[in-house]
Amino acid sequence: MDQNVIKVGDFVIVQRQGYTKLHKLKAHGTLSLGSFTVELDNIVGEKYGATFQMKNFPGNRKLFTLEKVDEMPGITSINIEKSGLDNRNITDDGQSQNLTTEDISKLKSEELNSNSIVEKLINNSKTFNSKTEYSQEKYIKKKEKKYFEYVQIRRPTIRLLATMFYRQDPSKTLGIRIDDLSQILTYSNIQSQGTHLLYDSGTSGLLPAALLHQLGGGSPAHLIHLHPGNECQKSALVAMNFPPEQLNRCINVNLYSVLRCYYQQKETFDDPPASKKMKIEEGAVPKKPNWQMENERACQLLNKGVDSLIIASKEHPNALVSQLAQFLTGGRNLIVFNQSREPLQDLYLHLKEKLDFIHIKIVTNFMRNYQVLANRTHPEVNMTTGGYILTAFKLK
Amino acid sequence: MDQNVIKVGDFVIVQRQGYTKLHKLKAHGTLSLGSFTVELDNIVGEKYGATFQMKNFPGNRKLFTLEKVDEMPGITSINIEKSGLDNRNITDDGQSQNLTTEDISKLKSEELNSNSIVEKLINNSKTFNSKTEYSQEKYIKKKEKKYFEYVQIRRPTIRLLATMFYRQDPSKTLGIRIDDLSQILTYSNIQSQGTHLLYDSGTSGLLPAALLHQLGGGSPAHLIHLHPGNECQKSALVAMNFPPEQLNRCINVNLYSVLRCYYQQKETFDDPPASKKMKIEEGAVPKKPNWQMENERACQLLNKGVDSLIIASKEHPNALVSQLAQFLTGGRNLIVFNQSREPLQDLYLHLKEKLDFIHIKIVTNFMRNYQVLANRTHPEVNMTTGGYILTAFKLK
Amino acid sequence: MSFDDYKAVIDEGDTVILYLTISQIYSIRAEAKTLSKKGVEVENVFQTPYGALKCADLIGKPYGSKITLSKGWGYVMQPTPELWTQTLPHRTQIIYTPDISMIILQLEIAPGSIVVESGTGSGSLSHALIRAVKPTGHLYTFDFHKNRVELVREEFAQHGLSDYVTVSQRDVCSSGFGDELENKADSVFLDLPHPWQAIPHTLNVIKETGGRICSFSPCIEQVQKSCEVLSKLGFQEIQTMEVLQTSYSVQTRKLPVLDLDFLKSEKDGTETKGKEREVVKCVTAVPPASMPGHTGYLTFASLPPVWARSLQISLNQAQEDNSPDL
Amino acid sequence: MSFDDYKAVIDEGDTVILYLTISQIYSIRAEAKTLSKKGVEVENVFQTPYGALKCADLIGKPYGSKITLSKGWGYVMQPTPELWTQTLPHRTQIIYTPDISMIILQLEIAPGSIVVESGTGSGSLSHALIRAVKPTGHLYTFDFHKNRVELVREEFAQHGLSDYVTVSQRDVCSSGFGDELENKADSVFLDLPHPWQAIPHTLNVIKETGGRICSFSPCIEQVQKSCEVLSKLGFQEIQTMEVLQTSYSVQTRKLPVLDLDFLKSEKDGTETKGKEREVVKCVTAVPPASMPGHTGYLTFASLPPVWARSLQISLNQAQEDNSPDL
Repeated sequence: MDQNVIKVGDFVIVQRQGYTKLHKLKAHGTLSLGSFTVELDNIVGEKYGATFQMKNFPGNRKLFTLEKVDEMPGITSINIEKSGLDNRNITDDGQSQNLTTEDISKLKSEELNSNSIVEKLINNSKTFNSKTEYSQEKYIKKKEKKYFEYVQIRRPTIRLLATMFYRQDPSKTLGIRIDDLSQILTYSNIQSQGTHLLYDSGTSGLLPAALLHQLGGGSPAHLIHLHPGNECQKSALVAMNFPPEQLNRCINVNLYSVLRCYYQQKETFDDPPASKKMKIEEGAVPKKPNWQMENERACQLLNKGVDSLIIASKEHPNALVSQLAQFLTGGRNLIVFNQSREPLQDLYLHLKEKLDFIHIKIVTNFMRNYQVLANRTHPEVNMTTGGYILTAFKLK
Repeated sequence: MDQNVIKVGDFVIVQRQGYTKLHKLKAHGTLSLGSFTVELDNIVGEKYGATFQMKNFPGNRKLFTLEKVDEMPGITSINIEKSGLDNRNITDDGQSQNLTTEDISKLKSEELNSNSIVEKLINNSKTFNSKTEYSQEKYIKKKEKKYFEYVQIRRPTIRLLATMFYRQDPSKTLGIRIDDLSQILTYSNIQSQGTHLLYDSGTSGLLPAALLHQLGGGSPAHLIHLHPGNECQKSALVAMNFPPEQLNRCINVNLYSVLRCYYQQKETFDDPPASKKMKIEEGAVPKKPNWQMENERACQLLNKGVDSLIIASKEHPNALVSQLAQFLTGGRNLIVFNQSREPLQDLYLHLKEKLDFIHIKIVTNFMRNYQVLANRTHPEVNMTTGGYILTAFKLK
Repeated sequence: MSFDDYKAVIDEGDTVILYLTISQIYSIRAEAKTLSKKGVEVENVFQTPYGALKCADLIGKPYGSKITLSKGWGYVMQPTPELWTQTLPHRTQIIYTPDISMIILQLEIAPGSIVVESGTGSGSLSHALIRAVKPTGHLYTFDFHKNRVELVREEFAQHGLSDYVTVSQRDVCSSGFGDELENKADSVFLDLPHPWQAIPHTLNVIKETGGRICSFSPCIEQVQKSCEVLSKLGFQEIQTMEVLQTSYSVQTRKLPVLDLDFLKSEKDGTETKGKEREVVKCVTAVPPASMPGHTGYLTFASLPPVWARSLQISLNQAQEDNSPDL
Repeated sequence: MSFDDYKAVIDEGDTVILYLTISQIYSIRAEAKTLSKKGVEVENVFQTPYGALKCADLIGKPYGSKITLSKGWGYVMQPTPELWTQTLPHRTQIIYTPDISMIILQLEIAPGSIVVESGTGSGSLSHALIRAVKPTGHLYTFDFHKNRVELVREEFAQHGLSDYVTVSQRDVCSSGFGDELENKADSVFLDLPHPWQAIPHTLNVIKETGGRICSFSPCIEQVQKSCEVLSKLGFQEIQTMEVLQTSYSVQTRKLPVLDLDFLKSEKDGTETKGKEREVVKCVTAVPPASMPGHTGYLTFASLPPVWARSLQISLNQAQEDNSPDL
């Protein structure tokens, strides 16, 4: 089946101007997009990357439907006729717009055209003409965004998910920004081989998804994904639409549970691969619960040693590193992310004392986007802050 | 006397390309500038801003003299004929230059012309042609700098001193970079009025000089400059060639000494101005030592309250602020600089607990210079790090 | 009248800064009456999130003291150029304190300096320039817009700064800075859409003994054109820079410390999350979620004294000829 | 042969990273013999500041183990693209790990990806690209310079990576990327003096289902021209960014604590510095005195699938028409 075709059951990213939303496509499902409720039926069977126009649903003012567009009408710009001098007399008392919510809703339902709606809003605003030119431009941009009528359907990627999660709320990914994520991946030396160990106490599945993406499809590599709760966070893991073979090589286990399993059954993990052993046992004893099977699978791999240890935790990293570093093969890298520098400073001093790690560094990034337009090129006026990454090399 | 004329006794800045050096001009003095010893007699009586060429002193190969230039000869660029592929085979064993130190010294003494010397160096280099183009350009720049034959004489300013000190060694100014300095000045709200209190444990006089500069000449304002040692650092203070009236309004006193004086003689400072009182006493008792006079002068002012408190210390700031904040008038600002963030975090929490300061902030800066050239505009490839400034507003 | 010298007590007519929290700072006037939007004289009451404040009540209060509001309290501060920058009515994009600080230091401004500014905009920089030059220096500030000029002139009067500043309406790009300022200025500041059109005129206003210039531009193309003109006209020490300030608040965070060692010995499979309640305190400086990523590029340059200008032009040209192509 | 898969022990012919201190890291080859500058086979000895190392002695040593030198010791590491970037022979300005990391994530490269790179330069980025695409993907890398192509091809062979990469000599600006690559690539990376000349050719190599492109340029003028071309050709999500990494070392500093309270009571004027010996320990992260202020601008863009390209071109043009003049 053509993977470029949008299917029911896919996770899709709906993009409207700079705004993106992750959505699992159901048959006859709707999606709320800003102030709109949108029916998605028409996108099924179309191709990823296509653009759709929101159109009012006949007979239902509240509902919008999507129609595929193949060309754009000419867009005309809105002229500002008069501007005010300063913002001294502008008080936003909510009374400045003559159009009622009902009027606006009617406008939207007649024909959703951001340009014409914004023009009507301006014409009915008591304060627009006394705003400064600067505020007027801001107002137009904001309103155009609100009533923008085109959406695009995209297939989720790590890049899009990382960007979207961070924009929505950096705490969704423990503060991991896209540059942080990119460097965690390179410093861990992850590739389509080996076993990789991750402790993640809440990146919405972004970190395991990104690592699994680097392991690739059909490879012999594994990711052991330790989490602190009953269930791991997996939004990004499922959003990536990984094939089952690949998804299955990400072993999600509870930190306590797997460590207990490891310490209690240590001697058994040197035996032949678990799969064989399990099969023999299957007939004799009642089938083990799934979590226990996963724990044992993880322990088999841990016992052989892992090729990277990656930690992104809410908890203080020292105890975690002390416990998990035993599984890291000598000659491989430890990567610890934190939104604050101080816990990593503690870890730095801890590792220096213990002497079994070298090449210890803490890094952070300054990242800035640019507006590049003829005669108007400058860095974007807003900037975010990233986190800190400690990297260290384990000795044999 | 025209203050644009260079005089014996002036502090001058000698600039050669990007390099600057502070020098006190003596009659018949010399200055070492890179590998050159330069006689400065010829600059006396010329004007600041003039450019001079280094010329060999007849009869003394080691000595150079300065000749005023009014026009520049055409400068030709050096052509690179052949470049190597990588730096793999380049080992700097000190054997790559066929010219001996003696040869080069002779070249310099014949006619100091950076272009012609660099060309000769290249022609006699065994490795130049196998360097990469990138390394060759670096080599030429470095050598041109070394043999550059023009210097300019500048009058010291706060800007030039701050830049020069930081470039020579940031620890000379406790790590205060030019942006830090500029913000210390604005946040302290310093101007040609009031009394200002500074504790400085080693900025080479830069901070008191910058503050005194903002107080201006002929103003009623005072600066009390507390220092921890027997003598205060005053390189920048003297370099600024302040008129005596202005320099005299900077009262340099030892921290311990002035505090002891304050506590012991507290009751006397509410009396009429010290100057009057002193005059009366002069006849009766032996004249007090100068440091004691300065202490009393400072205490008189401290007793009335100061309009800003500025601290740039090697010591932990908490004890200093606890002690000195008593002199800061309510409604005025506290400014504390430190190269590290952590001591200021301690102070932040300390001030929050005590409740007599509000509007507490810690700031730091990202500062970057740009190369702006046709088709080659980009930020400079090297960047420094600045320090941290805590600001707080004292309540009544 | 509260911008000149340090004051102890609020007088009638003073502009006063009302501090509620670090992000709620307002400028108000200590006057009993004010004009309503319709031009009628009404009682001057300032509405805060913590209740109304009768501005007349401020008169006589010491600066730095606490003010009780019906639902909370605030503090009154004497305005400084920095506080004014935070609270002034925006008529344009304004210049903020980190850039202002650098401009004043780089332009080497001190009491007695004669400074020329264009455009005046909302007067954010002007207040800091006046503080630096007064009482013996002077600021000459120009704006293209008549109304801005009038508003800012009125503000300077209200702030007690009129003696130190002259505000004029003028398009300096086409008309220059006027004959009265010929060879008068120690330094010139430009915040204009096309600074390269004004730069040639600055040659006439800067003192014969030389001076400094600064151009503030948001876009790199403006910088490129300005630097080219500066170099051709013989300015030296041409330097473009950017200053971005981050402001931190300090917090004590509690990080859980996981106890995992017990798993080695304990045999029964009780609650997995039972043992993680130990915490470690961690003092950290927290940056804002979003911070300024750009204000503008600052380009500085020196105009040499007249006796060194021609030499500088030839030097600049030689350097340009010498620079290799990309 | 040590760049593919994780290894336990050093084999003959492996490239090995020798770690002495955080700033003294070298790449050497575990071979008994090497060729001298004159082409004669000699014993392969590496000189370190802590004594000489016979490279043959490394064979059979486990990676991550300690190596004794005559005047100290070092550690041997299996090379990663990051370590190689730190130690490779520079033939050009190279791309460093922070930019490399962003390039790989933004270009959405994973095992199986077909990636096109031009120019190869010193091969710093190439090694990271190969790690990301192998074993099922492939890197096609182009350089204008014949000798660079030969050297980097030899390096890939020595590193055991030849199966995953094809190196070709080609001026992609004038000749494009060749017919064999038509509609083959998932992503394209450009590090060229005139990237805007190569961008039109990338339309031919990117898959019909769309792909990503990155251009790395040190100068803003290169970015301006590239973005203009990208927009005209219908690329979307055009984004230019900069990543600067700071690397900290952690230190415990001792700050003196001044005792000044005793001055209130003590009456005699003994030594002023007597009481200041108390210290407080302060753990702090120290940045380097000087750090990278610029490497290059990264410009990324998406080429939409063929079925959406024409729409995108009309959209970009409309946006341009719509943007107000400065």
